[in-house]
Amino acid sequence: MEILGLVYYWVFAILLMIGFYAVIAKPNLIKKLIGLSIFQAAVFLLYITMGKVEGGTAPIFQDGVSLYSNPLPQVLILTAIVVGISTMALGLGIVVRIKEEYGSIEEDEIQELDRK
Amino acid sequence: MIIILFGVFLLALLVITALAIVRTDNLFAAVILTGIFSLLMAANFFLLDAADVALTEAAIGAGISTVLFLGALALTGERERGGSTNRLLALGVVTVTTLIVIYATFDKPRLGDPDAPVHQHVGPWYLEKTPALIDIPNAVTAVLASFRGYDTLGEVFVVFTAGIGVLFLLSAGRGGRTEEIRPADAPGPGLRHYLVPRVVGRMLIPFIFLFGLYVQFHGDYGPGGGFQAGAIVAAAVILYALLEGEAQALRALPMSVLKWLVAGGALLYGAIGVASMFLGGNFLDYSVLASDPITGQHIGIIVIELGVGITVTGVLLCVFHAFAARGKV
Amino acid sequence: MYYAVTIATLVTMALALVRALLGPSIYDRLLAANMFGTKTVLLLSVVAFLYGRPDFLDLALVYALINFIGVIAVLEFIRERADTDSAQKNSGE
Amino acid sequence: MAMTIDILSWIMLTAGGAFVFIGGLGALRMPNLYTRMHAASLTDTMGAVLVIGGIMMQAGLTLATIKLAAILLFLLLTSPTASNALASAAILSGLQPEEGPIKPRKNAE
Repeated sequence: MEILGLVYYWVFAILLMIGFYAVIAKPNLIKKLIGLSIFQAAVFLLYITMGKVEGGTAPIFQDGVSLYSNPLPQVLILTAIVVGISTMALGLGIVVRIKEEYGSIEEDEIQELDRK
Repeated sequence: MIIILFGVFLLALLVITALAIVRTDNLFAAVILTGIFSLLMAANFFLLDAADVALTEAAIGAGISTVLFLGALALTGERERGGSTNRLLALGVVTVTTLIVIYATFDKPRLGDPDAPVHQHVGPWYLEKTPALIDIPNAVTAVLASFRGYDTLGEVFVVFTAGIGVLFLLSAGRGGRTEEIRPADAPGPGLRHYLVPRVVGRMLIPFIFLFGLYVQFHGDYGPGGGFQAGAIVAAAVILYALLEGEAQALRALPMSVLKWLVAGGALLYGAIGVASMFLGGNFLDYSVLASDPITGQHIGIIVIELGVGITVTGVLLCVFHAFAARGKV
Repeated sequence: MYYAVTIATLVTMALALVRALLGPSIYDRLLAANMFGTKTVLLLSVVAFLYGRPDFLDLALVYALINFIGVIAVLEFIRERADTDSAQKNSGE
Repeated sequence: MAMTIDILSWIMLTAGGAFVFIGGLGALRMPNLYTRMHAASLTDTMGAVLVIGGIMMQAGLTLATIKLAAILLFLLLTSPTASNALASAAILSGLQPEEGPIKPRKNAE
């Protein structure tokens, strides 16, 4: 039980770094954005994990239930998901414009073109 | 206990999916795997008692994010050249950081520990005061719309700004959006020739709308609220656009209307804040909106959730149409 | 009994994920993703009852209603691409 | 009476779980896309009907049952539609179904 309670945090760390790897090592800009969304999802997972209370239930009041999980992390993440998709759309928009200007969405090719 | 084991199993699938997303060099495949990732994420949120968050992830992840990514892929090409730059260095950095973060987690409170610092501060206060001050069953909505109304206002303006940003980026250059010219005998836009999706889709669109409205206005009592409802309604319109072609969808909901929706929702939210100031309260303090403070809170929450829903719908649809129109020019 | 169904669903999810990883074509992955959606609906319904909070069925309802939009979007994407390809071929002749 | 309903719903749940599992197995083991789709969609619908039917019996006549019925209805509508769209997309992109007997795979039993 001791260790099981930590697995969620480990998965958070691993997901965070998988996303980070995509951002720093993959030259494709869309792949970088997908990596960023994995990174973001890892943070969401961390927050929601922290809000959980053993034996509690979702913070929507019901007769006969007295223990609820913490609503605050859920509020933060709920809005962050929608903000996340909007900013992702903005990022994709920028990538589309880069493709139109440079004809490529591979980072190193773009840098090559810039040097000329 | 056994639920935690289920959760751990889902987490293992989550990690495998994430690895596969990063490893594949076909972006199309990566987008489809992202859909699976989102489903797993929603299931995990649900197991962790976050019904509202899971609903949001469901509304966004099932459909809209796939549609947006595919819209971008249509414009940029789906093949990745593959390979990684500085692979060894990146792997090294990532491994070391993972180990450091995992080492740090040993000091964290265990999952579900009721004595964790998070549960000592405002969280319990919100749970305790919600019945007395706001009197709606969904504490998440109460915190979102009333206790932390400023935060949500900020988030709505971020969504608004992102929407405006996409419109700026994608409607500029190349002569902006032009009416699409097609020869009369060309296959019509959308999926008109695919009868099964078209018939069933058209049949389901009203139900999706209805369900969106239910989520919007039932948000005080169950999981739901403006963010989720906005995404669901946007999904319904996007489905219509996919089935009948963007031109038809734009005839039903023109771009000018969508732009008004984007601004109008955010304005409605702000206007409630200003109105409560004029009535003698603080900004976004809804208690003064009616003679009874609790009724005032209810009115305020319903109106600002509506504002949120309108803005989210408008932004998601604007973004969708911006990507779709860019491909046709 | 709910636990048995949950375990069956979870195992099937794992099988579908294996199919999604193996591919080989895009459509196999898409098929797996679609199966995954149905399995998630079942999982969420069963877990809502396991938790004794059946009002959370809304979540399963969302997936049941809008999960197929992703597949429709892929069909539209492929159709659009096929159209452009044939148009290019025609103009090339 | 309550006992009968309980037993019936357990049978349905177990059978549903089995169908879901078989569908997953079929999707994994079948030799090509169209046969996989057959395995996945056919048992998907059957599994869904049985599992949700079983839960409905447990829930009794409440709002939850109505929601479950709606979920079932929409699943039965959308799941075949998705399969149809998927097959259309696959054919459109040139992935033709193989004709004639399926060639046994080398590693098949």
